[in-house]
Amino acid sequence: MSTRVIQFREAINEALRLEMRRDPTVILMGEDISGGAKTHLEEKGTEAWGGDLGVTKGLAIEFGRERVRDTPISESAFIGAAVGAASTGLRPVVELMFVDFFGVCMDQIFNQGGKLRYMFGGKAKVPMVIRTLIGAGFRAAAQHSAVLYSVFAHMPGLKCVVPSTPYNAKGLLIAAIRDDDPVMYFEHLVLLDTTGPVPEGEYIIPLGKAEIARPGKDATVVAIGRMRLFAMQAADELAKEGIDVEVVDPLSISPLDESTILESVKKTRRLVVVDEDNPRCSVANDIVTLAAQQAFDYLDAPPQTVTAPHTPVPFSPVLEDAYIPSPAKIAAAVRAVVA
Amino acid sequence: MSTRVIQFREAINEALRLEMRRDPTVILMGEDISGGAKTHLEEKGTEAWGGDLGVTKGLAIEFGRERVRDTPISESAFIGAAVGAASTGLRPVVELMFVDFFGVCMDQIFNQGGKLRYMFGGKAKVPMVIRTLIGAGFRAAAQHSAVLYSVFAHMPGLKCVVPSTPYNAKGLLIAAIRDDDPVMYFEHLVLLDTTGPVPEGEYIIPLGKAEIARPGKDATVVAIGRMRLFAMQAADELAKEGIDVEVVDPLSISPLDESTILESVKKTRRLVVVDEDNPRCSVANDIVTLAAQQAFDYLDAPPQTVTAPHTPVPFSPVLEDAYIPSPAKIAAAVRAVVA
Amino acid sequence: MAELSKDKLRWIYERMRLIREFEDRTAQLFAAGKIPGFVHLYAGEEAIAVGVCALLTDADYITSTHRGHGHCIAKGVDVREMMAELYGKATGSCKGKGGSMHIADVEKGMLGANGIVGAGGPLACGSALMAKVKGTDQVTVCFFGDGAAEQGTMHESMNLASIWKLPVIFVCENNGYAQTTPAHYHCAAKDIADRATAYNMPGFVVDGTDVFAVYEAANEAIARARRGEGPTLLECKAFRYYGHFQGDNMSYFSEEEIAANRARDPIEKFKKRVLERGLMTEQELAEIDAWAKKEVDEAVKFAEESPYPALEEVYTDVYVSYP
Amino acid sequence: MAELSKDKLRWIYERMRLIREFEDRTAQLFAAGKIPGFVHLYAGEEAIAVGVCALLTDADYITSTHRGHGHCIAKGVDVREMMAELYGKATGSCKGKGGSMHIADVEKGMLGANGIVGAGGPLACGSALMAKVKGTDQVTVCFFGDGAAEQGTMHESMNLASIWKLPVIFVCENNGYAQTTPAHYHCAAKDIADRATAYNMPGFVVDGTDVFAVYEAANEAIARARRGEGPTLLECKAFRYYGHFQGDNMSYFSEEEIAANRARDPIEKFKKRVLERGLMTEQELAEIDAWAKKEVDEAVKFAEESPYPALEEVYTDVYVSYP
Ligand SMILES: Cc1ncc(C[n+]2csc(CCOP(=O)(O)OP(=O)(O)O)c2C)c(N)n1
Ligand SMILES: Cc1ncc(C[n+]2csc(CCOP(=O)(O)OP(=O)(O)O)c2C)c(N)n1
Ligand SMILES: [Mg+2]
Ligand SMILES: [Mg+2]
Repeated sequence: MSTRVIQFREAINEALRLEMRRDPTVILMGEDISGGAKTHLEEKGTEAWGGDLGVTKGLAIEFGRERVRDTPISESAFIGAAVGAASTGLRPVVELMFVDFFGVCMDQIFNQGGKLRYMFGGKAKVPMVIRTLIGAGFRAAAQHSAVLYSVFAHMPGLKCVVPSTPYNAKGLLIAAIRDDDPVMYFEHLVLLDTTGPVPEGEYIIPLGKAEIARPGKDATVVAIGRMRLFAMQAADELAKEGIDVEVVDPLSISPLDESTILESVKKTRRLVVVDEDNPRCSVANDIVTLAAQQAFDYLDAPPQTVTAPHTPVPFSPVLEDAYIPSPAKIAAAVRAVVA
Repeated sequence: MSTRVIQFREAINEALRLEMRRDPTVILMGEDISGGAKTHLEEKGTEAWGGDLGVTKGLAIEFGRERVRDTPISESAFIGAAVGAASTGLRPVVELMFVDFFGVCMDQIFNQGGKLRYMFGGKAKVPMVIRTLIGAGFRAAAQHSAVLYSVFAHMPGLKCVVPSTPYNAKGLLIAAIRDDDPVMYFEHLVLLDTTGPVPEGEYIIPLGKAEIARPGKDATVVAIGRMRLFAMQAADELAKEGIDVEVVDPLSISPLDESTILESVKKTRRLVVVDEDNPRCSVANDIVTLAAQQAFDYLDAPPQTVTAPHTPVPFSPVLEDAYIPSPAKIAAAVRAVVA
Repeated sequence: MAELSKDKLRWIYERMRLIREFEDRTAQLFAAGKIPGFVHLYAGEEAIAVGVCALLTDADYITSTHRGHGHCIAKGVDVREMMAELYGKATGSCKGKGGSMHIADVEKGMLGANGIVGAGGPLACGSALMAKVKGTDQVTVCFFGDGAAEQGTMHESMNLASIWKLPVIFVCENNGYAQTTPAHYHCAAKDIADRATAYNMPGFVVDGTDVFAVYEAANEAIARARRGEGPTLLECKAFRYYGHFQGDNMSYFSEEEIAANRARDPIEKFKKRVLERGLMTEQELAEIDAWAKKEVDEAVKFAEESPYPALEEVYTDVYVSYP
Repeated sequence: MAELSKDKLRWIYERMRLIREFEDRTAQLFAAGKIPGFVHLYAGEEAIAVGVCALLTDADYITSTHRGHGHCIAKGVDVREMMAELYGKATGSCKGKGGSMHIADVEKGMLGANGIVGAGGPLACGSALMAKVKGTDQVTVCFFGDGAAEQGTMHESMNLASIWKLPVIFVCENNGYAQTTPAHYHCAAKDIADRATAYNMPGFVVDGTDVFAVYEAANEAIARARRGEGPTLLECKAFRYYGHFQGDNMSYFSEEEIAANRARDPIEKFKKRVLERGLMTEQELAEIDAWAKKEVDEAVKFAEESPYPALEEVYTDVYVSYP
């Protein structure tokens, strides 16, 4: 497989395209994921946007609007339809445009999609993926910038994946589509423009496996999604000070790869968790708890967390920048644990 | 104020009644909170149920159906209406019949009610209360037994209260109604039938203050809602073994009274957290994290958590009983930390 | 009615009678403390589920509600497994994990009773979409209550089904109440069927106590769906004999109302009609009555003798795989 | 139209022109990188907000959408504070914390632009309920898009408002598209106004590019609401000049469509009418044009010269109190 440098959004697009070619039961639904339905564009065989951020561009053209469906603004209906379709033989991949909109359709996600198998005593499965945008940094304000994946990680029956590079975005999405359980796939708005090497063909990055993004010995920094990039910057900075940081990227937050995290913590004896989500009832605190419970005797310093504050996301650029965890804050937290 | 022994449900009813008498802007909305609207019952000036579990009984009779409103099954509409009414001059108390239904109306709760003040730069307030049932034990199965308060505690802008006795149920609800922020008030289905001494008149239990339910010196058990009762049973059991347990009931989970918990942990040097919610991204893990971060040097053993498993609530009585944390499991966890 | 074969008539009576028997027995067992939890009974509404499901095959789907026993039985779910499920036994339709509000049998096309009011609408769009994408002629029937009609999900689903011409039949079971709240209070529309206009689909009010009327209306709607012409809304007006759930004092029913309901019992109506027209005999009907009773006896016996699930079952079936 | 005083006509033209000027300038500032985030412009739809708000006082409420600038200006929100808000400055309507999608001014009865499609319906029921419970004659106008009409919240809100006879006027701004998706694709109904039947309320299709038509229809609806007779649904058909948000290539508009839209510009329509009838002069109109330009110039200057909020502002205004 030859490898090119492509954008994060292109990696996602490629994963969808390859899976749709491979498996005719894979269908897509979402608002304007093609765009221009029943306009002169459709007549001409073209489309408007291919998604608000161009992630699904061209898929309707290749696979047709029967399999790539623009929807009304009815998240409950089309996400619930994905649950119904998944439990009767399709593999829908649906787009919840922003995770901030989960409140209009959460019942279909957690009470139907996430519980159907259990309630039916195992006599059904719900192989579907919900792709959704997360994250601050776009000046999109309080209702278009949240992370919220901890709400989904809380829910039994759902799996949750947070890609951080074009490479893992593609491999994780292919894995998610082939998975027989409902998977939430969180795309960070700011990451969509990032680029990286991605092999051309199909490959899988298994759900529930963390990645050591940077090996090190002095402190473990567990960083999720976009925060991995900041953690790597902080690690470069700290290396100049002689602090050798190990960066662990969970990739999946449910299931969480506890053993990779624990192994790293036991080795470095110090833990910093970086999470852009709000701090209460968060994945960050799950990871601290994991270490406190299962690596208690190894910890040489209180584990630190670097997260968003317990506030909505402010609009003003200066405030939003102060809201988001930064490489500087991560570096400070690492200095505190190695002190 | 004279004190009588009354039911938990009666304590809630009394809080509502007193506040409605005191303040004409307090109104109630919910499905069948009176019942029998526009039937022969209304004609006769009576009502059907006063809530599915009789909690709001008689309030429509005393205050009229203008202030005590039965609603259609439209949780988004009437909870959102509470937000709109609260921000323009009323103090609505609304009932989300079961917390499990949050998925049909969460947007109005967290994106509107919880964020309006912040998004408006402080130029509005949203004084409202959402009462909702939580908890397993009623054989009500996977869509009527969840706890889920951690999802609400995650949300900036919301306050969350979990009463555990008739006494604190009344005082906390009065405080919640008078509070100028949106408050989630979680009523455990199984607690409604419990009884306890409750003073007749108005009194307040402040939000954000924990209570030492039982002082002790060997281990701290933080137990939320119904779990407090189980923790007290476990403590009695352990006392026979010579283990002196301190039981802390947070009462509010957002804001969380960190200092009371930390003080207790620093004193006993051992922590067990008991929480009926599912374990991922939970209040239980917040409390472990709090201790691990701020009482690190005091802890003599890894903090333990006793929670529901990462599964939906099963129906079968034998399975449901195995699902719910029990006094025996709590005692075992305490024995482990003091060992 | 001409088109109804003798076999179909027998089937209809069997199913209606089996539902009634099952529900009456469940009420007794609940009162006796044998069945725990929330139980919502379908007695009085038999003509709706049976009249509609008489036109479906196992390959067709239905979505259901909290009041799902009747839908299950009409769709052919095994009553022994159903009763075992109500008891929370390992032999239940859902291994005892679901209970009354979640009985399901995907193989039979029964996509689950549902504890969330209005949740079936989106699910129904989904199985219908599956059929459309795969190009089969399977249809999906979405049963929902009058109360459910006020949920946003039903609005979204009817709109979606209509614009995509999905093979869904929306069957509103208007039993007059959502819990204790009458439809004329909670619903602004004169008839719920009026809402069909909002989605540019056909909508009809049907006598939900007359299985022949239901059958006829559903026949049209299902044919339309199978032809790829999209959804239909049928509002079947009926009543329920029992309270909202077991334990309900039913104070909101007036005495006249109860009398009027009894006078339009769907089973009695059916009997009267087939006897008058000589389509079935008293004897045939009595045999079916006895059969239904025996079926339910056996179901109860099966449930009572079955074991509870092993405690490890708490942890299984959450995921297909969770490393 | 006879009833419109000279002052009211001036007010209407001022507001329409001010909206247009504000939006055109915002488009330029966005393109120049001065305004960040998601910005949705109202140009083309001025007649709707202005025609409706001409009938409201500060005591009446409106709920708005992501496309909220026009509603704000029509309801009297200060344009300097609005522009400062778009810049994220401390002097903004929301101290810079809200931005374009959350501009609000509760004192002026503006309950906030809203980033969630369809979220305004329930909120509007709430302020209307407040008025009903307090026994005032305040009304609430709920502006929502054609796309929002498919959200469950709008269904629930219209039903609730109808059964409780709440003083809400539901004003659907049908600009033909939800993002790139045309209403004739996403909406099953022939007209969104048809949905009024589903809630047993009056419903009308209105020319949303004709401020006089909007005013007239709103006048009726508001009077009805003030009389305690409940809600009305007005579907105002219009168009937008700009893309869905700034950055949209607008490829889905055909050239004919764009030309047709220009031909029904609400401001030109107004001018033509008042000039033809001699109600206002060219000179008067030109003066207002100049005034509007100056207002916006000043607003931009104010915004640019204002300071950013202090960083501590991240943490404030989450709660009234959080011990
Ligand atoms: C979203 C949601 N809200 C409320 C409930 C509680 N509840 C269960 S059944 C019911 C009444 C349903 O009425 P209807 O749809 O008419 O069905 P029926 O019980 O009459 O068959 C209510 C309010 C629920 N289960 N789900
Ligand atoms: C619940 C929700 N879903 C989707 C979106 C994304 N979104 C923002 S505006 C919009 C289109 C709205 O269309 P319409 O209601 O017609 O308003 P218009 O933009 O035409 O004024 C969409 C899909 C959102 N903000 N909220
Ligand atoms: Mg009903
Ligand atoms: Mg539009």
